[in-house]
Amino acid sequence: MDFSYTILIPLIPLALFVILGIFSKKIPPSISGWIGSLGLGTSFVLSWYTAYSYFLGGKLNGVYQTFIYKTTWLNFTDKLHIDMGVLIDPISVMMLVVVSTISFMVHLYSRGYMKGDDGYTRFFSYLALFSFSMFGLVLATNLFQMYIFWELVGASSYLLIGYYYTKPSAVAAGKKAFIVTRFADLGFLIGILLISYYSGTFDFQEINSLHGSIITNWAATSFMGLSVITWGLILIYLGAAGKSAMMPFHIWLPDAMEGPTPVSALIHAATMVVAGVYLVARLFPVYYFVENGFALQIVAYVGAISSLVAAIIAITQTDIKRVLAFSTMSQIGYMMLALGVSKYDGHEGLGYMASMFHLFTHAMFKALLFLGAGSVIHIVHSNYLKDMGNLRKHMPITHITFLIASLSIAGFPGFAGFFSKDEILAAAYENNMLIYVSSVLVAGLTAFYIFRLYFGIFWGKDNTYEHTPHESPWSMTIPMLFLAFMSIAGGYIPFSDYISADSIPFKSHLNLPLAAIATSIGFIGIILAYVFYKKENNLPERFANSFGVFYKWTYHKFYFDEIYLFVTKKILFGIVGFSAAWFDKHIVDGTMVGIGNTTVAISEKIKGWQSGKFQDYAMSFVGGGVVIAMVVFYIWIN
Amino acid sequence: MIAGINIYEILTLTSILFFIGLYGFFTRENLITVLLSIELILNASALNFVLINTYLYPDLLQGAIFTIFIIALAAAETALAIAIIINLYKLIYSVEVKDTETMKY
Amino acid sequence: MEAILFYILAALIIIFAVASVTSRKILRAVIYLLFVLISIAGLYFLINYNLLAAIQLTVYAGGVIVLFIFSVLLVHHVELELEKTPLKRKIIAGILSLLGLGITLWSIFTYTFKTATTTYSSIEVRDIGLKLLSYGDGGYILPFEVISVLLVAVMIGAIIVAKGEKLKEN
Amino acid sequence: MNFLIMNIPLNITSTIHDWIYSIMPETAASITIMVLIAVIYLALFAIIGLYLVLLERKVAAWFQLRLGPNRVGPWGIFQTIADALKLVSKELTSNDRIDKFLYNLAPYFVIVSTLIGISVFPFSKQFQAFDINIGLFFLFAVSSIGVIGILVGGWASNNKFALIGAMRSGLQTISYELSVGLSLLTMVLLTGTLQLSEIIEVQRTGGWLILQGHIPAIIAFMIFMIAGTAETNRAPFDLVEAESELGAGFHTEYSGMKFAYFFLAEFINMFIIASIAVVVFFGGWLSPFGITDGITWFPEVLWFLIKVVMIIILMMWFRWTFPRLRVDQLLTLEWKYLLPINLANLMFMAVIIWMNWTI
Repeated sequence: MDFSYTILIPLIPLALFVILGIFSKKIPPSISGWIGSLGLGTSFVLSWYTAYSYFLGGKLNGVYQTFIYKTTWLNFTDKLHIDMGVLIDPISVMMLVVVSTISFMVHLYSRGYMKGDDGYTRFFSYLALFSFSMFGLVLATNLFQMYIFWELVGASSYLLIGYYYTKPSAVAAGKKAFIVTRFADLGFLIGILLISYYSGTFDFQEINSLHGSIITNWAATSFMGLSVITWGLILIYLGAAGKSAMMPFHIWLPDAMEGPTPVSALIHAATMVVAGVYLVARLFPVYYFVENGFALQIVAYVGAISSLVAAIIAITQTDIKRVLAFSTMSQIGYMMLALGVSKYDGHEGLGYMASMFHLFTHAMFKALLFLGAGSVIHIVHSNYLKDMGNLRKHMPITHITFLIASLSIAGFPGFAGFFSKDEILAAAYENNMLIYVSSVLVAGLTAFYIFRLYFGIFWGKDNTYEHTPHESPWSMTIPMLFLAFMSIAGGYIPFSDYISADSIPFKSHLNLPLAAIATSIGFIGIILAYVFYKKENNLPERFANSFGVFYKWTYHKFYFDEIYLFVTKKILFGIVGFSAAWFDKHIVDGTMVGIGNTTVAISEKIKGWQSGKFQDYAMSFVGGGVVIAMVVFYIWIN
Repeated sequence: MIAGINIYEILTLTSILFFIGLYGFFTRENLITVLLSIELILNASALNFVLINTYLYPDLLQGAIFTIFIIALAAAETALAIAIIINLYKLIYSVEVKDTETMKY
Repeated sequence: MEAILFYILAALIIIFAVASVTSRKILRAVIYLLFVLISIAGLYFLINYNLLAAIQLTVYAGGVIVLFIFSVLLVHHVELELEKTPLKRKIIAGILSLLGLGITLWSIFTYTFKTATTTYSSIEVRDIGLKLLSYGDGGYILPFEVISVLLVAVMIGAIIVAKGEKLKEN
Repeated sequence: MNFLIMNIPLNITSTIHDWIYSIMPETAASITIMVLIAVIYLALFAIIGLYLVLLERKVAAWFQLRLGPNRVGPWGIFQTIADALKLVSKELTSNDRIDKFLYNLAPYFVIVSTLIGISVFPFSKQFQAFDINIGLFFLFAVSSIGVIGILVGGWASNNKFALIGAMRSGLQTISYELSVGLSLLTMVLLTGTLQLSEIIEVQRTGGWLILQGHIPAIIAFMIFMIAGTAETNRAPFDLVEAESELGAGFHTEYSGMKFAYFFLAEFINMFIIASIAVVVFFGGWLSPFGITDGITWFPEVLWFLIKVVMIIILMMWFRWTFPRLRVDQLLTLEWKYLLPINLANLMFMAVIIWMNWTI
């Protein structure tokens, strides 16, 4: 089978970006929106066609084949060369579908959402750039290509977060996202260098196929009790954690909500933030086999903690986009922990499949949640829960789709989230009880906060609005309806037939007892939310007060930002920076100033020699010549 | 080749001429007279070319040709220098060296 | 006879050169220079470089000196005397020149020149002309052309520089 | 002693030459001969100068339909000698606050340059003091020194008219020297030599150069005459003196013999220009169509003088015919007309010689 045409999938958005970017002042908004949507529509169709043909015909002897089309891009030496190309295997095809679907939907949605905005065409060119970068990342054949697109994704994310560049908070958020992810990417880069140095290749396939024999050799070189390769994997995971907003690096994600809501849906919910998950999945064999999966355990625990913490924080936030952002973080934590608890062969690799499955369904319902939130914000002109309420009658479609998405994320039976979450919980249960418990807890919390949101927006108190709320235009609701459909139907896709850690399909089945536990926990959450937020009452406050300090901590997101500020401002800038500045000022500058002062002092003494008379200069010249001649002759004689 | 005169005497003459020109270049206070000194220097070197050619390589013409070039260059240099001096005189009504010291520290 | 002529010419050259660099009347300095130049032309005649002598007379006596005299006529009055050079300056310049002269003469006299034995009677204009225009080995067509271009450039430059102010007015 | 024998061949009469060498040692003999030649040329210089003045006055009178000097001697032939005696006996006055040295030096520049000038002409085959191999160029070089005398004299006089006259003279001489040089160069293309005697030899076989070179030679001759007239500061180019404007120009402040030097030098210059014209264009001492070639006793110098006088009369004719030019007209004529024409003519001549179109 030939999949070389998939190169078109990233190239179409690139062309769009170039065209829209160069002619952003010339192309009228009405046309640029259509151009963007049309281009992404093409990518969308191509991606689905690729998925269709690959998953139906890509098997050979029951194993999904990997198709690679690449060319040498930079050829330094025979061994050191950087390739560019496309890699087609189950997860990349799955990601293609996710990215193109969400991107296409967001394009359609943006045509309505961004209407009348000044930088309409610019917005679409940025979106195109992001799509290009994301496709490139997904299709990357080697670590370096992935790194390039990884950074491109970061750059376009920066551009889109800071899209409203006249707003100081947006600019700050853009910078924050960029700096934090950049910092994490440093780890990624060092990890790449370590891995590539020891394996001698950038290529994913080669790295993954080395796992049997060479890994033991790698393990020989150790540092602080861990082999170098484990360090490399941990460092790579650092990058993944940065992009995917895992625990220490998650602080940028809530702030990134300053960007336009479609952007949040596309980048900060469905695609870019799962790049970390995708990266770990891409290197899964290495993670799994090196030192009995030590790095993978770190992935699991970090994922579990992140998911729990994020879920707790999400309960107390009042900005609906921030709630969704923490929810995203929590769900990505889910995927991470699923990867972390996964094993490799056959049914043992359930976690891997579950992670990918959840990635897929989460992309659909989380994008839908964001689009719904966007739709609401579009009408209400506010991000805050207190400004909303009782909107279900005014916006029936938004209401219904939001409800579907909420049910899906809460794991209500029959919806997509139910199936994928069940697989994760099953995987966790089979491998790590601690993580399993935490995951179940998160499932309940998820149901609670998402329905808090749902009831807060569509039920609750009857707010007065500036103008009567109305349903969003069709350009916005159609993508939402499509995603609502996917949020239900996505769960019925037999994922284990398509994706597994070792590319060999296996049969998975619903684990009923576990599903029952999770579902009942979810129900509890929903009911609690119903009690608290269905009607306006003082229950939440009393409840909050009873938690006291804990509530306050949660409300302030466990003071993560403040800790960061303390570390950077007080320790880095205050102590390290101060002494460095002192050194710079007194030693380095002092030397330079001293040289300068000496020069000035000397020149004050000798400036009279520059009399402005050319004859004086000529005299000095001849005098010098005479002296040199004398010296030369003296040496010559002796 | 001059009968009875060896090359050392001639080179002595040209050296003296050269350094007289140099002395004038150092000490004259007027731009025109400075130029005169430069002419002396140039002539000393031109004479050197010719005389060395005559004494050492009488069958060659290089010295004569280079002297022609030197004379042409001297003429060009003088023409330009005098144009500048006259323009300077138009501007500041002086051709003294001390009045041209504006580039002093 | 020729030696006597040479000594006479050498004496003239040195005397008038000294006079030229020390005279405090500007036009006298120019005329002394003219005498130096004519004496040098005499030296050229003495060694049978007639063409060079004529060039020396034409270009220097007829061109350069006339230019000098012109500039003197334009910028200087007959009654003015040149400013005196400070004695300190004279002494320093004198010492420098004498030192330089000493070193030059010392290096000349310590070197043994291989004086040619054959003599070349007289250079012909034709030879020099052919040499200047030949582009083969030992030809000087390129420097000749370069000098021509230089002279044209200087001519234009001198006109522009000397005209300066007037051009701006127009 | 090669130097003297080679470069100053004593061709006046070989007998005198041999006789002097026979009675004296070599060095003394050559010095004696040099002095002798100098004396002869000085005498020649005086006679030519004086009689050209007379000729001028006669021609002027003739042009103006009057008699001219006719009292001293028959037809007034001793008039100028009397004038010279008067000038010699006159007091030499000068201004206050002048540069004495330069003031006194100036006339000698003019005199010496003209004197050197006439020394290179071959008046006849035998009668030539200094047959230098770069004859024409040498003449050109020497004649350019004369202007220095005029400039220096004008400046040293401490007189504004003299200064202006001197400046004008400088302008004029430098400018027209170009045309003189270029027109002669045009002819040198034809002769292939600069030596005056050889130039005449060339004409012996091929006819006078003005005929050999036909059109360009005629153009060159015309330019040469115009420029030559200007070189000698004669009317219509006598801006240097311009009596009606500047008194007497650069020699306003000169009196007595010094004035006479300038005055004589002007006429000798005219003679030199005429002589150059004769040598370069009209075959020097060669007889027209070789009519006296067979006659051995015929003094060829006569032909030379006849031709020179003809040309001098032509120049005098100019003087009494054309009005004086303004100084800008003078420069325009030179730089905008004569010089380009001259350059084109030089090219033309080169083409003619290249294509071998000469007669």
